[in-house]
Amino acid sequence: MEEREDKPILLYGLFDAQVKLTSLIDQVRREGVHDDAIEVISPVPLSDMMVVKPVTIPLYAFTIIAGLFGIGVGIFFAGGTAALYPIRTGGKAIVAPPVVGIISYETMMLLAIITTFVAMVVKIVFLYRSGAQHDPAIDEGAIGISVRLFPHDVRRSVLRDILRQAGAKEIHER
Amino acid sequence: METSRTGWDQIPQINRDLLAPLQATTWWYVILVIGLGAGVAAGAGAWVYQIETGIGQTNLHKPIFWASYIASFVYWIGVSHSGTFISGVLRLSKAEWRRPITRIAELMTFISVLIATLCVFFHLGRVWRWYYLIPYPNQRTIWPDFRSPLMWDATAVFTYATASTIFLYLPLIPDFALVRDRVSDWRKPIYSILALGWRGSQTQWRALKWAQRIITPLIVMVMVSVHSIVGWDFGMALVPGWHTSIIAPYFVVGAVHSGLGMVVIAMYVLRRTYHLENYIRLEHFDKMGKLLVVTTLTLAYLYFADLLTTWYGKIPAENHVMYSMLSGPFAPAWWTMITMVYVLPLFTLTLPAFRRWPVGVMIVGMLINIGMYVERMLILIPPLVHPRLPYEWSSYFPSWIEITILIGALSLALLLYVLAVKFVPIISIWEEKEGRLHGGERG
Amino acid sequence: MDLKRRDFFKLIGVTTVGSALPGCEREAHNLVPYLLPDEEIIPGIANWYASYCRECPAGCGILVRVMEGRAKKIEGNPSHPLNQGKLCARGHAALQDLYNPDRLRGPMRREGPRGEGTFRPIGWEEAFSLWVSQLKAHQNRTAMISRPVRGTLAEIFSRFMKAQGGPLVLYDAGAAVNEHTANRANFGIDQWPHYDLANSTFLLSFGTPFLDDWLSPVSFGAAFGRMRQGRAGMRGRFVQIEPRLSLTAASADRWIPIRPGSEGLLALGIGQLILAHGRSQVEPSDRRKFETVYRSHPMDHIVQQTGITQDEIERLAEEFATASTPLALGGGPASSYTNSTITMQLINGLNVLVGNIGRPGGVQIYDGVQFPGNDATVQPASEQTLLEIAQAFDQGRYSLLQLYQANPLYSLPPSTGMARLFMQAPFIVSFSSYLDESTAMSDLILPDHAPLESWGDHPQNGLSGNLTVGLGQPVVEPLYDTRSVGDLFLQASHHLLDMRQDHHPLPAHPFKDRLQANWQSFLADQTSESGDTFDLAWTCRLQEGGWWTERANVQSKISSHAPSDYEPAAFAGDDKEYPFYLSLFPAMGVGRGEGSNRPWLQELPDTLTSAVWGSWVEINPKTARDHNLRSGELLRITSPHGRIEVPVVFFPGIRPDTIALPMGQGHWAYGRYATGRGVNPMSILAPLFDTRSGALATGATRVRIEGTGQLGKLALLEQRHEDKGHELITIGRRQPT
Amino acid sequence: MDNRTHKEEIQGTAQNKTGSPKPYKWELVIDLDRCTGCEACVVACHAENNVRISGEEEAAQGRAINWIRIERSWEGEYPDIKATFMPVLCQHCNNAPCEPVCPVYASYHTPDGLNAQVYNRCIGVRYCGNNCPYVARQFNWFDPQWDAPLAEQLNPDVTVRMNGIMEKCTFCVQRIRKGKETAHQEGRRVRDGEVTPACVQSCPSSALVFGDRNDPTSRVAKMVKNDRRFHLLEDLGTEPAITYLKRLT
Amino acid sequence: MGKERWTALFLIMFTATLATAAGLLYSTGSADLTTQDRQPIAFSHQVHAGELNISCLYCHRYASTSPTAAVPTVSLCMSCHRSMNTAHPEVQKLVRYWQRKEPIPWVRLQRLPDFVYFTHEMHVKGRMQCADCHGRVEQMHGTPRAPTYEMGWCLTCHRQREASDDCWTCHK
Repeated sequence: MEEREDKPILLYGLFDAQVKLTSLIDQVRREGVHDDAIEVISPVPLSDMMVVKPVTIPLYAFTIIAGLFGIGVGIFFAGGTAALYPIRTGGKAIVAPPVVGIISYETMMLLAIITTFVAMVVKIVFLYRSGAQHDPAIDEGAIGISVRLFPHDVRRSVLRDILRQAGAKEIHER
Repeated sequence: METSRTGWDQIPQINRDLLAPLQATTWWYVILVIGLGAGVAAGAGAWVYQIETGIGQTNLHKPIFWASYIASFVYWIGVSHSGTFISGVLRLSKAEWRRPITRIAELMTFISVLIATLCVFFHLGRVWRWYYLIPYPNQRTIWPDFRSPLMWDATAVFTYATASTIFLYLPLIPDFALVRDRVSDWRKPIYSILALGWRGSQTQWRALKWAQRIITPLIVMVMVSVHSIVGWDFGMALVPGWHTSIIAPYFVVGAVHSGLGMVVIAMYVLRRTYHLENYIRLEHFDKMGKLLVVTTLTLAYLYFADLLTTWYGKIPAENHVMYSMLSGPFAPAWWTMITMVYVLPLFTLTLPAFRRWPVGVMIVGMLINIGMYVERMLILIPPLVHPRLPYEWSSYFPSWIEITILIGALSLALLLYVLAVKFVPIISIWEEKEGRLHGGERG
Repeated sequence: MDLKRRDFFKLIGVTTVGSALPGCEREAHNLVPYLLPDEEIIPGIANWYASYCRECPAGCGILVRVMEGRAKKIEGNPSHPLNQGKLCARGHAALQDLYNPDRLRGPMRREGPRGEGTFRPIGWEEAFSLWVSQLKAHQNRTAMISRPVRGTLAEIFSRFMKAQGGPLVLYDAGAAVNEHTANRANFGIDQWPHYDLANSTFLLSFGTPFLDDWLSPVSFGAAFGRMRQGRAGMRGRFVQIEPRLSLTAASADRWIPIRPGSEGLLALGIGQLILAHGRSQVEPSDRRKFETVYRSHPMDHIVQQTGITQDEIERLAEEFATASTPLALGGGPASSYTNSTITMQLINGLNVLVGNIGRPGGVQIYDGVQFPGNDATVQPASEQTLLEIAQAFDQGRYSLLQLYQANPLYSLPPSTGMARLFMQAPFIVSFSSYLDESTAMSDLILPDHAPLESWGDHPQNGLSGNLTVGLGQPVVEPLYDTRSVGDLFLQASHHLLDMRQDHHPLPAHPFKDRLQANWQSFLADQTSESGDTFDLAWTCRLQEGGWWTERANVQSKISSHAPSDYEPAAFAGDDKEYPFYLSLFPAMGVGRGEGSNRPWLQELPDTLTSAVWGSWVEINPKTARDHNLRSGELLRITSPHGRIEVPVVFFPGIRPDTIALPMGQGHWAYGRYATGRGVNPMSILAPLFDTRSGALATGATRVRIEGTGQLGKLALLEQRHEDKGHELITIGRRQPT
Repeated sequence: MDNRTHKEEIQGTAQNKTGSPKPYKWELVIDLDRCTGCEACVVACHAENNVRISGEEEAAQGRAINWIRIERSWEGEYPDIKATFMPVLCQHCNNAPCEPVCPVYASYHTPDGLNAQVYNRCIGVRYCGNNCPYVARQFNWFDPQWDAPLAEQLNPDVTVRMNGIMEKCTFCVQRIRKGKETAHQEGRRVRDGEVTPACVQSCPSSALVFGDRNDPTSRVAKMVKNDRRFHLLEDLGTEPAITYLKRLT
Repeated sequence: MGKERWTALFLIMFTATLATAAGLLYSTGSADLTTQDRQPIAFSHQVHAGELNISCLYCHRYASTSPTAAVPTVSLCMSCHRSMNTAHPEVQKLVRYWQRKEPIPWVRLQRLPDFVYFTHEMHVKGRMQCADCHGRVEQMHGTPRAPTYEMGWCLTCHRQREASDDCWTCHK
């Protein structure tokens, strides 16, 4: 396959479950590869995730903002619409605080949950480009490690060796 | 600092076991689907007939304006609490044993919310005008009245339905990816869309975990609010027997009660059908049994508090309602309900041996559900047939149209579940793995 | 431009009938303009026409709301003294007479054997000539049975029948014949007096259903309201004496369940005590006559017969005699036995004894209005008279029977053999608007207009404190190809002129002209109208819906005769074999069957039982328990003359030895709403009549009962099964402000 | 013309130059000592308001529609037994329990103090029916039927209710509307007794009296002060617009 | 690449569907505009109200006194057309109706559902012009419905003029 200068390639190694992840990652780091270029792929969320520096994901921020917005929506529904066309029913106040409370509680939850979900989806869909490799073998109980480099990178062969020494069952690039 | 990864060799075995249902289709499965389909068709036919000719096809009459449809709505909403309770609350409390049954419960939640909503539509007098309930800008410049508990209900149920769908979907993503890589036929594209290009990279895992951690407490809060509001539909009314403040917590607990019962049934059936003895183990029935004892006691406590208040207060209107159940025309139904919902569960599930007998637990689950359905009917009918003006007292029993429609709804619920079993792994595969591999030191 | 307005009313009808339902916008897609501008009609604006109600003989004044040629609503005429703007259920339902789907659309002739009820529509020419030929053929052998008519129509009928040579019988099952006969005997009057309820302080009513259907329930209702709450600080007391707690009794302060048939004795006892205590107001000359009657039976006999304790009777006598303005009324059940006329006389006697004849709050008698067709010749007849007619047909003395809106075949018990008349009469002509039982037996049907489509007048003296003559005008164009019976008779008499040398002939003008002429001569005599030209006066009368006096002049001196001797009531059936009394009452709205083809009246719940659309039997819960009957169970009721099965209703307000049934159902003809619904209790009655007036004694048949075990078909609006919850209705009181 | 007068021009009801600034408050007084249970009101109501004819089967199911009904209750035991009547219709409560529970504003309170039902807005959730302690609300279980030509009688001022709709007594709002229009054109307030619902208009014993509570001279305003007065289920605090008068014996 | 295009397409269609649905929902319940102006006689308001400049109330004479404005009676039409413009084929149609003594089955265009109470009287007396609701008919050849007579439309005007916006003012 022809390689273009600008397009990074993935150096990918497939290991069995017993691979010493931490030491392996450290070796790779020592070669000066930045954490962002390293990705570990596993069938389950690994208990030792901290092997690669965690990219902080501020999902709760979305949640909180959406929640606040939801409260606004609730206030509009329960209070605003009633005030738009004031109609008296059962001697109750046109804008009844308890009702506003209940409705905005629900709308808050609704928007909070939806937004969190959407945010998560966006991440899942677009963040695997940080270097993950799609490999069905993983789900059979293997662990994959992929390193992102540029084709002309001199460390290419070095890293291959590191992976091989770590006991990679197979190694390939794309 | 290196954690040794034990038990990874089980992974292929787990995959094989839990993906089996999606691959093999037996002849009785087809028959079951056809049978349920027929049930659904019958119900649909009856509903169309009711819409064409008029809501009078039911046995409703003045002053019983609500009956079987609303009772079923309440009941299904109740069942839907299973999922959120088990996977939600147990997730929060990091109860490891939940892992094999969360999916079963969440699926149930998702489906029964749909059915519940359907029941409301059965009930509407002019169902073709249902969109008056939607708050949207329209040329009439008039909005729905949010002061009505029914609007609280609409909002809450919509929220709950959306949330529980999401809640079902979240842990499905990795499993969808798993399936995607193992099917080659027409299903592949569907799975690959649903899998959202899941690779299993740490970033993705982290995102998923995050989302779950945030959403789980939220959905538990929604769950509580939803059934409280369903309870308030009654509590807000002046009808003697409904107008009580305890009704909200009572409904919530009742919901969980019937929900758990339903989950037990599903657990047993799936276990038997797909030989999941290694996954849904006796300890699960044991744990569920214990939970059921807890809900039984709580429910009994609340119900007693309610009856006690009525009995001591001696307010005539409410007394007539209560005694019509204790000794009046509704006594048979009431005592059946008491036996099925309170007595039997207590006397069986408190025995450790019994809890480890799946069939028994399953049967108790069934009794509880039948009992709870009767209980929903008893919450509606006796108060409605005893209005404050005795001249208007009456009686009620559902008509064949009502019964057919409701059976149709039930078959639809089962059908959807049966189909779902073919489509999603009925046990959350990755969570199961996670549980086994890390010996559950992390939730 | 003689364009039948109804033609394009029909067209409009097309546009308005498919009445739009909200949600499904089914609506008129064409709008059709009037061809001619009709000054009376402005689209969308209601016209009100004054008329009088012809649903019962009382003749209340009504206003009819008409929009675009359709009668929409009937309301009481506020200026009419009888009903003062009020109207009863039956009055309202007159609209469903006008728009009844089962009304006859035009003249018809019988086809096939009589009684099969198959008819062929024919043209008016054929129908009319056929009728006239029959009249000619049966000259002097014609009899006519009609509902009680008054005024011009009555005049025409009576003169026509005089000329034709045959009796005119005005028959109405509800016409209180006994009361009438008694009044004639006591006061020598042929009209109703004015019973001044409003101003009486103590009303002693022997079963009089004046709030159900007696004479004029509306005017009595209004009077009752005033008697109870109309006078500041004065609330008249009211005691009702009858075996069954009727709707009227429900409004009473006290209900006394007396043994059926002994009402007269009670009156006698009370009179006896009044005389004994020297409280009677009659002159010494008359007193002897009274004493002979009222002392004829010893008190213990009375107590034993009536089943009422002596001190109860004494209390009643005390209250009655000491009240400032007492009033005694008799009717209903008290007037349904073989001795009822006598009972009524004894009750009238009570009024005489306390001297409240001609007094406010008492019985007031007026000089009658001098109006054509308002004389003694048009008084309602008894069932016995009908049977005499029937006999005459048997003997071949009569051969042509004319029916006008009377239905004797239904309202007389089969045991009287009334059916024979309809089987044997060579030719029967009916002018009714419905195919009721009697009309179904006729050979020729010449349907009359509905009352709301036709002219009429209604002189009425008594009942209210004024003399009234109601005037009715057509408020809508005739819907169908019917003809005013008045026109027909005038026309016919014209055709028959040749053979009527001996009588002054009736002119062949249309009925309306005849009526107008009568009014012209009538108004000419009235001082109130003097000075006005007739046209002006006529227009005013039309607008007001009739003529009436401010206040009638009460006959001060009335020769009131003492009642004749007492006789006990006779019953059919031996009391061992038939242990129960049978008490029949006209059903709410449906009445004695006239109203049973009006959906509104069928669906009008009987206030006491809440029953609709059917028949039931009222039975004391205790009796029911003794016979272990369930509520709603079919009860087999057997009399010496037949058997019926009716669903049971537990009725705490009835003597344990009496059962009560509503009349008015069990039609076998009379349209879709009436036919085959419920049972007609007449079918088990014995042919017993009042010994003096010849009125059918509906209460004189004894019965036995047995449960059948299966449930009957009965719709009750009150669906409560448990007998609980009475304490729920509490009357809260706030401090007077 | 300035807005104020124009407002009056069109509204013409309450803010009327001649009348008091108060809006109307329609109320009904029922004198139980006068009521004879003759049910003239029931038929009058059917005739005025196009109330459907339910028929025997419907009635047997408890579906007969009566906007006004006469409730009979027995007191005592034979022979000392009394039957008492209570005409029950929509009480047009000031704090109507049926109003706020309607999700679509089909049931609401008019400025005139009427408890209104907007038929075309109703979707038939029937919550209002449950929540009416007086069981005054009636439901159309099927489409109404009138055998031709009975439909000719239908009142054009009142719409016909289709199946699936809640209906009830309106105090004959169509008459009130007409009355207010006439009054407005003559620039005055509606006179006492000028507007009467069909039931009131027909009642032979004048047990029913209707009028504007806010007009101190009206009969109603006077009668509600009567010391025989009470409200139905008064302790519920629904503040009915119907006052009953009964002499306690 | 292709994948993105599909996504885009999907998004577009999705939004389109949403928009349509919203639009339909918004307008539900508004009076229908379907009825075509197919009258038995090609009557032209333009001629009568426009060129001849006859006042609306001359033909629709009850508008100021009754809830319904009413179409003129055939005799009213004839009162002019007995003599005027009798040669015109459409007028001859009218004459034929008159001779057959048949009312003219005009197709109804200005239609409100049965559950709406509307009275011309109050609006005309409320100093509104016919054109305010019916449009400038003197410029219309046939008589299309000027506005849709939907609830929002009525309410807007009522609010502008501070008329009552109580439901029972217009709903019966």
